[in-house]
Amino acid sequence: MILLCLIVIPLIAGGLAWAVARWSVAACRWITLLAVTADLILALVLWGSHSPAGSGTWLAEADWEWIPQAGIRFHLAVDGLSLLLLMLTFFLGVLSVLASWREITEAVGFFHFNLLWILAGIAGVFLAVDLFLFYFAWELMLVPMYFLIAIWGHENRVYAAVKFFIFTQLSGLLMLVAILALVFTHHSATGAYSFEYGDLLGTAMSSVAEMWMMLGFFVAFAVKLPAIVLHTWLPDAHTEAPTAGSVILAGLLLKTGAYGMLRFVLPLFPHASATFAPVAMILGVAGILYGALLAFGQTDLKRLVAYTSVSHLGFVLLGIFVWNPLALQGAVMTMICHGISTGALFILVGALQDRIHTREMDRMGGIWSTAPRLSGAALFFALASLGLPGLGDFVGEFLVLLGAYQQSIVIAALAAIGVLFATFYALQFVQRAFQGPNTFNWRIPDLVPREGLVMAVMIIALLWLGLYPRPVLNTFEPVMTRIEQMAPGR
Amino acid sequence: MFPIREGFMISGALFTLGVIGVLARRNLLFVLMSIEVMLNAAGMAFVVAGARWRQPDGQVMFLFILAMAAAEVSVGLALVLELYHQFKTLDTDAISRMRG
Amino acid sequence: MLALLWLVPAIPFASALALAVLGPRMRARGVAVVGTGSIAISAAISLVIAGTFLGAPPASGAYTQTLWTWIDVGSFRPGIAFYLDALSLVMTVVVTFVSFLIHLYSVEFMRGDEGYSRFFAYMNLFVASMVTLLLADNLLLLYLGWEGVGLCSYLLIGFWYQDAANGLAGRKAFIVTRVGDTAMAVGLFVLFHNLGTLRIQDLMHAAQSQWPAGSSYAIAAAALLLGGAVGKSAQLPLQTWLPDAMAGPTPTSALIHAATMVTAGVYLIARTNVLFTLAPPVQFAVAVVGAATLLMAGFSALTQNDIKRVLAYSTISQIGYMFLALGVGAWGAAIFHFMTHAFFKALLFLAAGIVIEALHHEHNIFRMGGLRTELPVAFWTFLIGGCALAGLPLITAGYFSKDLILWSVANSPAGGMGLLAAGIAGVVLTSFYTFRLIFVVFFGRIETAVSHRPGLAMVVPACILAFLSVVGGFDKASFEALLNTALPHFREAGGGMSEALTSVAAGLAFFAGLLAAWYAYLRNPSLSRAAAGNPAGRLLHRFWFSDWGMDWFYDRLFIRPVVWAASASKADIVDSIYDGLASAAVLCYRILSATETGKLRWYAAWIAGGSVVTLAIVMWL
Amino acid sequence: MNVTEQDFIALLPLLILAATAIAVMLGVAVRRSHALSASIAFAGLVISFGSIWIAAPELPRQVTPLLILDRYALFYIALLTVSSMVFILLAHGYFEKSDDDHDEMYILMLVATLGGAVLVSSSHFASLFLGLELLSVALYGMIAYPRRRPLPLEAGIKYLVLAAVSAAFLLFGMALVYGAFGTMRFDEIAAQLSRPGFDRWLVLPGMALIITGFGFKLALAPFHIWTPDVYEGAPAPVTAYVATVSKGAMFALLLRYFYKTGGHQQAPLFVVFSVIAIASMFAGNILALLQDNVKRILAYSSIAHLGYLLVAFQASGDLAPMAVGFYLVSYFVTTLGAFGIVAVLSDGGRDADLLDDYRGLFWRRPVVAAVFTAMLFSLAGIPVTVGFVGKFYLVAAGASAGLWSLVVILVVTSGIGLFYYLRIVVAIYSEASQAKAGPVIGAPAVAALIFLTAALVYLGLFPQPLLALIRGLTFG
Repeated sequence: MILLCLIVIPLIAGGLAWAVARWSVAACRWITLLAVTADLILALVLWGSHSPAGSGTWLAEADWEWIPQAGIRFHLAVDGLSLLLLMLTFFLGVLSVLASWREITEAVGFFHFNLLWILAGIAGVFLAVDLFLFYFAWELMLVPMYFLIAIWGHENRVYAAVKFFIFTQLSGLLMLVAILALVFTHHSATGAYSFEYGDLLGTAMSSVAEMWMMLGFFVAFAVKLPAIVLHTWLPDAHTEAPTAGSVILAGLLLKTGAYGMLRFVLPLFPHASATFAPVAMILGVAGILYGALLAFGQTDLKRLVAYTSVSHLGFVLLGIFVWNPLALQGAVMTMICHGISTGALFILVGALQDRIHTREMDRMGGIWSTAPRLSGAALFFALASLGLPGLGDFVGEFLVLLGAYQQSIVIAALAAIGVLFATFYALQFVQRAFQGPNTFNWRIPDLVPREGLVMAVMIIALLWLGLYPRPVLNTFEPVMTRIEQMAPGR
Repeated sequence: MFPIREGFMISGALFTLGVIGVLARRNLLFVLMSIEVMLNAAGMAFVVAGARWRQPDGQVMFLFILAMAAAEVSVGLALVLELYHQFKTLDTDAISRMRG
Repeated sequence: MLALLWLVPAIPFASALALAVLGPRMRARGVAVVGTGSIAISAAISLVIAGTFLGAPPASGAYTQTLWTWIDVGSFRPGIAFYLDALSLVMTVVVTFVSFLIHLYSVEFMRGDEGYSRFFAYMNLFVASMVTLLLADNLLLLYLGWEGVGLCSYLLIGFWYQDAANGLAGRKAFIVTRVGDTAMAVGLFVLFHNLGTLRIQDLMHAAQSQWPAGSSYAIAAAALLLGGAVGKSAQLPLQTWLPDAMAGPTPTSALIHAATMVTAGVYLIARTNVLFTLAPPVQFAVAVVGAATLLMAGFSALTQNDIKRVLAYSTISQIGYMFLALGVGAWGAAIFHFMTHAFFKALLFLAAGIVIEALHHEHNIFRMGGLRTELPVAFWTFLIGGCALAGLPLITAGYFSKDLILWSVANSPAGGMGLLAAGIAGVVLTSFYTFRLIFVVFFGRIETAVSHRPGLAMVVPACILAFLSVVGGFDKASFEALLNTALPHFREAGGGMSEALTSVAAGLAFFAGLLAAWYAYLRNPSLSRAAAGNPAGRLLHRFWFSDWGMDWFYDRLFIRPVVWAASASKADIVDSIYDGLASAAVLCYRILSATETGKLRWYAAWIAGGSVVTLAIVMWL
Repeated sequence: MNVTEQDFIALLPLLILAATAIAVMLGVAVRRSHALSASIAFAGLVISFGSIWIAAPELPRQVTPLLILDRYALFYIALLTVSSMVFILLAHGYFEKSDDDHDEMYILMLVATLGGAVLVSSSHFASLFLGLELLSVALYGMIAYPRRRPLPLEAGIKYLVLAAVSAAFLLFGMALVYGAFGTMRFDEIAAQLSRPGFDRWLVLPGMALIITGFGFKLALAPFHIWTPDVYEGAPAPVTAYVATVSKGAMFALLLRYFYKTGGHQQAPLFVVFSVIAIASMFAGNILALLQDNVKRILAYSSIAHLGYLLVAFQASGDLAPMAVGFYLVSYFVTTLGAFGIVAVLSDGGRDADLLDDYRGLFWRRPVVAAVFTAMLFSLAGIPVTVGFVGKFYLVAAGASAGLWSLVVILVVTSGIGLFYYLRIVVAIYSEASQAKAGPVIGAPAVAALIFLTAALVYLGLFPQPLLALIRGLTFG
C-alpha cells in the first residue's frame, strides 16, 4: 500500500499545486515541498523497516489486475536497488524544490505540477515490475520533463526539449518492440501471455533473438544513461533546463537508464549480455575519456557539468558490465553519489546564473571574493566530482576500477586515466569561475540561508557516504548477489 | 465460348482513353466527360463478364453504375457553375491555390 | 594512553571543519587560538603517546586501533584503522611538532590577511590528512591521506587566488601529483588483485610468502608505488611542480613543501620496504632516481635568484638523498635524514620568511644584501640552518644524517662507486649554493632597507628549530635502534669504506663548496657576472634556471595536445551525426512536398501512376 | 430469397438512419431552423445507436446476398453513429458562426453515414459499390458546402474528380474479378480463391485495381496526394468526418473483404500491401515535418496512421482484428478531437489552421490547449492516452506475426512523427504573441470535447472493457 502512496501522493499534489497557484504562489510551493517530503519520509520508513537480509526477492509488493487479457498487471515492488534510488529521487526532489524557490516566477503552478509528475513517473519506473507498467512509467516521466525544459528553459530551450523528447521516445519505442518480442517468445514457450518480470526471467530463446532483444533494451537505457554515442541530447537538455529540471535530469533521469540495465538487461538476457559485455565496457571507458575531454574544453558552465555526467555515467556503465560484486557495488555507489554531487553543482550553477545572468566562464572570475560561501561549496562539489577520497564519488569509482581490474587490466588503466582527466575539468571549473582576479568586478549576494541549508545537507550526505558507505552497500547487497549469480559461467 | 478476353481488351482500351482524357484535358467539363467514359468502360466490362457467366448480375451492376454516374455528374455540374461564378474560368489548373 | 591515537588526526580535522564553517565570523585572535591550539594538543598527545610507546613498547612492536569498517564488499574490507609502530611514531611526532611551530609562526606572519581563517582551516586539514597518511593501517586509508595532502597543497599554493598565476601553480601541483597518484592507484589494484588484501602488514607477509624475489608482480607493484612516491615527493620525472609551489605563503612552503608532504613518498617506500626488497631492479631504480635528482636539483639551485626557489630546489635535492638511502636499503638512514631535514629546512624557510617580511615581500636575493647587521636573528638562524643543510662536520645534525647515508651507499651491496661519487658531488653543490645564498643575502651592501622587525611569534619557532638542527643529530645510535624495531636492518657488504673515511670525504666536500662560494661571491663578485656573460655560460645558466628545460618539454609533450584536443572537440563531433540525420529528413521533406503542386491533373496522374505500379508489382512478382 | 421479419430487425440501424435523413428533409421543408434539423439528426442517430442493441440478438444474419450483419458490422456501425453524433455537436457550433443556411449539411451527413454503414456490412460487390458511392457523393456536397468561400470549392472539385476516377478503377477491378469467378459474393470468391486453379491473369490485375480504389479512399501512399488539399479546403468538422467515418468504414470493409477472401495472403498482394504501408508511413511523416498549416499536418499524420494500421492488417494473426479495431477507435477519438479543436477555434470567415493561430494558446485558453495537447500526444502515442495503447497493440500484432522490418519502420517513422506533433505543442506553449481572445465555444462543442477527452484518458488507462468487447468480433 505504501508503494502506491509513493506514486499517488505526487500525482494528487501536482494537481492541487496547479489549482492553488492561482491564489497564492507560496501555498503552491509549500504543497509541493510537503508532498515530496512526505514521500521521502515514506521511503525512509520503508528503508528502516526492512531487515537487510531480506526474505524473498521483494521487500514490499502491491499487485492489482490491469489488463488481464494480455497478462498485464499493475504490479509494484521494491527491493534494495529500487529502494536506494527511490530515496535518492525524493531526496533530490526536496532539494530541487527548495533550490528553485525564488527562481520560477511565471506559471508557478504548472511548473510544480510538472515537477511532481516527473517524480511520480520516476518513482513508477523504479517500482514497476510489470514490463508494460515499466514502459508506461518510462514514457510518462518524459512528458512533464519536456514541458519543464520547453517552457521554463533558457535561450535555446525548444531545440533542446524536442531533441531530448525524440531521443528518449524513439529509443523507448525500440524497447517496446523488444518487450513484445520477449513476451511473444515467452508465450510461444509457455502458452500464456505475461508481462510479469518474474515470469519472463527464465524464458528460453535462441541466442540471436536474445541478442536482438537485449540490444533493444540496451539502446533505450544507453540513451537515458548517456553512453558515448547516444549522449548528444544531454548537454543541450541540461544547459537549457531550469535549475530544478537540471537537478532532476542529472540526478535521476540518468539513473533510470542504469537502473534499467541492472534490473532488465542483465537478468533477462544473461548470455547476450555476457557476449556484449566487452563492447559495453569499451563504450563505458570511451564515455569516461570523451566526456572528460569535452568537459575540459567547454566554456559554458552548465555544459561543462553536463559532460562530467557523461564521464561519471561511463563509470556506471563500465561497472555494470564488469558484472562482479566489487564493480556492481561501485556502480550503484557512483550512481547515488553522482546524483548528489552533480545535483549540487547544478544548483550552484543555477544560483550563480540567477545572480550574474550568464553561464559563460570567460565572463566570470574572482567570484570567491564576493561570494565565498557559494564558491566554497562549488569547490567542495568540484572536488567530489573529481573523486577526492573521503567523499562518496571516490568510493564508487574506486570499487568500479578495482572490479574492472579483475576483468581486464587495460580497461582499468584507461578508466584510471579517466579519473586523472576528471581533475582537469574540475580544477578548470573552479579556476576560471571562482579564482583569479575579479575582472568584471562582480558584486553579488552570497548564498541565502535556504540555499545554504541545501548545500549543507548535500555536503553532509557526501561526507557520510564517503566515510561510512556501509548502510548503502548492505541495502544493495542481496540484490547484487542475485544479479551477480545470473552471470553465465559463474 | 464467349470472347471474354477481347471484351475486356476493348473495355480496357476504352478505360485507358478515359484516363488519358482526364489527364490531358484542362477544362473541367471535359474532365467530367472523360470520367463518364471511364465509368462506362467499367460498366461494359461488367456486362462482358456477366455475359460470360450468363448471369444478369453484370447488367444490374451497369445500371447501378449509370445511376451513380448521373448523381455524380449532377453534383459535378453544380460545382462547375460555382467554379465559373467564382473564378470566371473552367481551367482546372486555376484552382490550385493550396499546395506544399 | 595509546587509545588516544585516533585524536591526533581527529582534532585537527574537527578544528579545520569548525574554522571553515565559523571562521569568517570569528575574530582573528579566536582563529589563531583554535588553529594553533588544535595542533598544539595534537602534538602534545603524540608526544604523550611516544612516551608511553617508548616506555612500555607493546609486544609486537606495534599498536593497531580500528575505528570502523570503511567498505566491505566480498573480500575487500578496508577499515578506518590506525597502525602505530616506531616508523609512524617518529614521523608523526616530527610532523606534529614542526607543524605546531609553523602554525605559531604563521599566527604573526599571516596577520592582517583577509583569508586568515581560511588559511588556518587549510593548514589544519593538511596536518589531519598527513597524520592520517602516516598512521594509516591499510593502503586505501593511506591513499585517502595521500590525496588529502595533495588537495591541501593545491588549496594553499593557490591561497592568494586574486593572482591567477598562484591558482595555475596550485593546479599544476595538484595535476602532476595526481599523475603519480593514478599510478599508485593502479599499484593498489595490482596488490589487491594478487594478494587479496590492502592491509599493509598482511600485504607484506603475503608478498613475502607468495612472491619470489624479482617476481613480475612485485616489480609491477613496486614500480607503480614508486610512480606515486615520485609524484608526491617531487622526484624525477615529476618534480616540475615544486618550484612553482613557492607561490604559496611561506609557512605553507615551510610546512608542506619542505618538512612534511614531500617526504610522504619516502614514508611510502619505507613502509612498503618488503615490496622493494622483493623487486631489486625497482629498488636500484629508486637509488638512481635519488642520485640523478639530487644532482639536477643541485645544479638548478645554483642559478636561481628567488630565495624560496633556491630552497625548493635544495628540498628536491635533499629528498634525492633520502631516495638514494632507500635505494640502497638504508631505511633507517633515510628516515633519520628526513627528521634532520625537516628541522633545518623548516628553519631555513621560516628565516627566509622573516627576511621577505622584513623587505616587504622582496624575493630576489640580488636585491637583498648586508642583512647581517640589520636582522641578526634571521642571520644567525639562517646560518645555522644553512650549515646543517650543507653539513658542517661534527656540529650540525645534517652532517650526521648525510654522512650516515653516504656511508650506507659506500657499504651497501647495491651501492656502486657512481652513486657515492654523486652523493659527494651533491654535498659540494649543496654547500656551494647554500653559502652563495648566505653571502649574497646577508653580506655586502644593503640594497633595500629593512622596514619591519619580526615579532616574538616568528623568532621563537626559528630559534627552537635552530636548536633542534644542531642537537637533532647527536643521539644517532639510539635513534637507529628505535627504527630497527620497525624497519629491517641495513645489510653491510664487507670491504666497504670505513665510517671515518666517508665522514672525512663529506667534510672536505663541505669546505670545498664553502670556499668556492666565498671566492665567487665575496672575494670578487664580478666573477659570477663574468661567468654568466660568455655565451656558453649564459646558455647553461638559462638551461639550469628552467629546471633543465623539463617544464618546456612537458608543456610541448602533454599540455599543448590535451588543450588543443579539448578545444578542437568543444562542439561535440558526435552531434554532427544527428544533425546530418535531421538535414536528410528535411531534404526528403523538400523533395516530397514538391509533389504537392495543387494541380488536379497532377493528382489524377499520381493515381493512375500508382495503379500502374501496383499492376506491375502484381503481374511480375 | 424473400426478406423476413428478422431481416428487418437486423437492418434496423440502417433503416433508422435513412428514416432520419428523410425526417430532416421534411423538417427543413416545414421550417428552416439550424437547431431543429441538428436535433432531429442527433435524435435519429441516438435511436439508431439504440437499435443496435435490439438488432444484436439476431446476429449473425445474411440479409440478401448483399449485406451481412454480424457483431463485426454492428460494432463499426455503432462507431460510425457515435462519431456522427460528435460531428453534429461540432458542426452546429461551427456553422452557427457563419451566416448562410446550413440545414442541408445534416441531411448529407446522414446519407454519408448510411453509406458507411452499408459499406461496413457489405458482403457483395454491389453493396460495396452502393455504400461507397452513397458515402462519396454525400461527401462531395459536404466538402464544398460553404459555397461562398473559394477553398472548399477547390477541395470539392478535386475530391469529386479524383473520387470518381478511383471509383472507376475500383469498378473495373471488380469487373475483372467478377469475370474470373462469375460471382460477386465475398464468400464464394473466397472459396474459389482458396482452390489454386483460378485464372491469375484476370484475378490479380482485378485485385490490384480494387486496391487502387481502396487506396484512394484510405489515402494510402501512392494515392494520398489529394489528402492535404481536401482536408485543408473542407470546413473543419467535415474534414474530421472525412478523416474518420469515410476512412474507418473503408478500412473495416478492406479488412472484411481481404480477411474473408484471404486475398492479401497471395504473395504479390502481400508485397503490394507492404510497399503501400511503408510508403504511407514515410510519406505521411516526412511530408508533415516543416508544415505550417495545422490542418495539413493533421492530414499527413492521418496518412501515416493509416500506414501504421496496415502493419496490423498485414499481421493477419488472431491479434490483428483486435489491434485494428482498437486502433480505429483510438484513431477516431483522437482525430475527431484534434479537428474538433480546429473547428472550435475557427471563426466564421477562416478556419484556424495556421500555426500562428495556436501560438501561446495555453496562456489564453488553458483548457482548450490542454485538450489539444492530449490529442496530439495521443497521435504521437504517449502513455495515459488511448493512442499509446493503440500503438502498443499495433506493435504487438506486428511482433506476433514476426513482421520485424515493418515494425522497425513503424518505430522509426513514428519517431520522425514526434517532431511535428511537438512543433504544434511548442507553438501552443510559447509566449502569447497577440491577445486575440478567439471565438466563444458553444455548449454542444464543449460537450463533444469533454466526451472525447474523457474517452481518450479512460481508454488510455483502462482499455480492458473495450478490448473484451472487440475480442468477441468474429466474422459472421
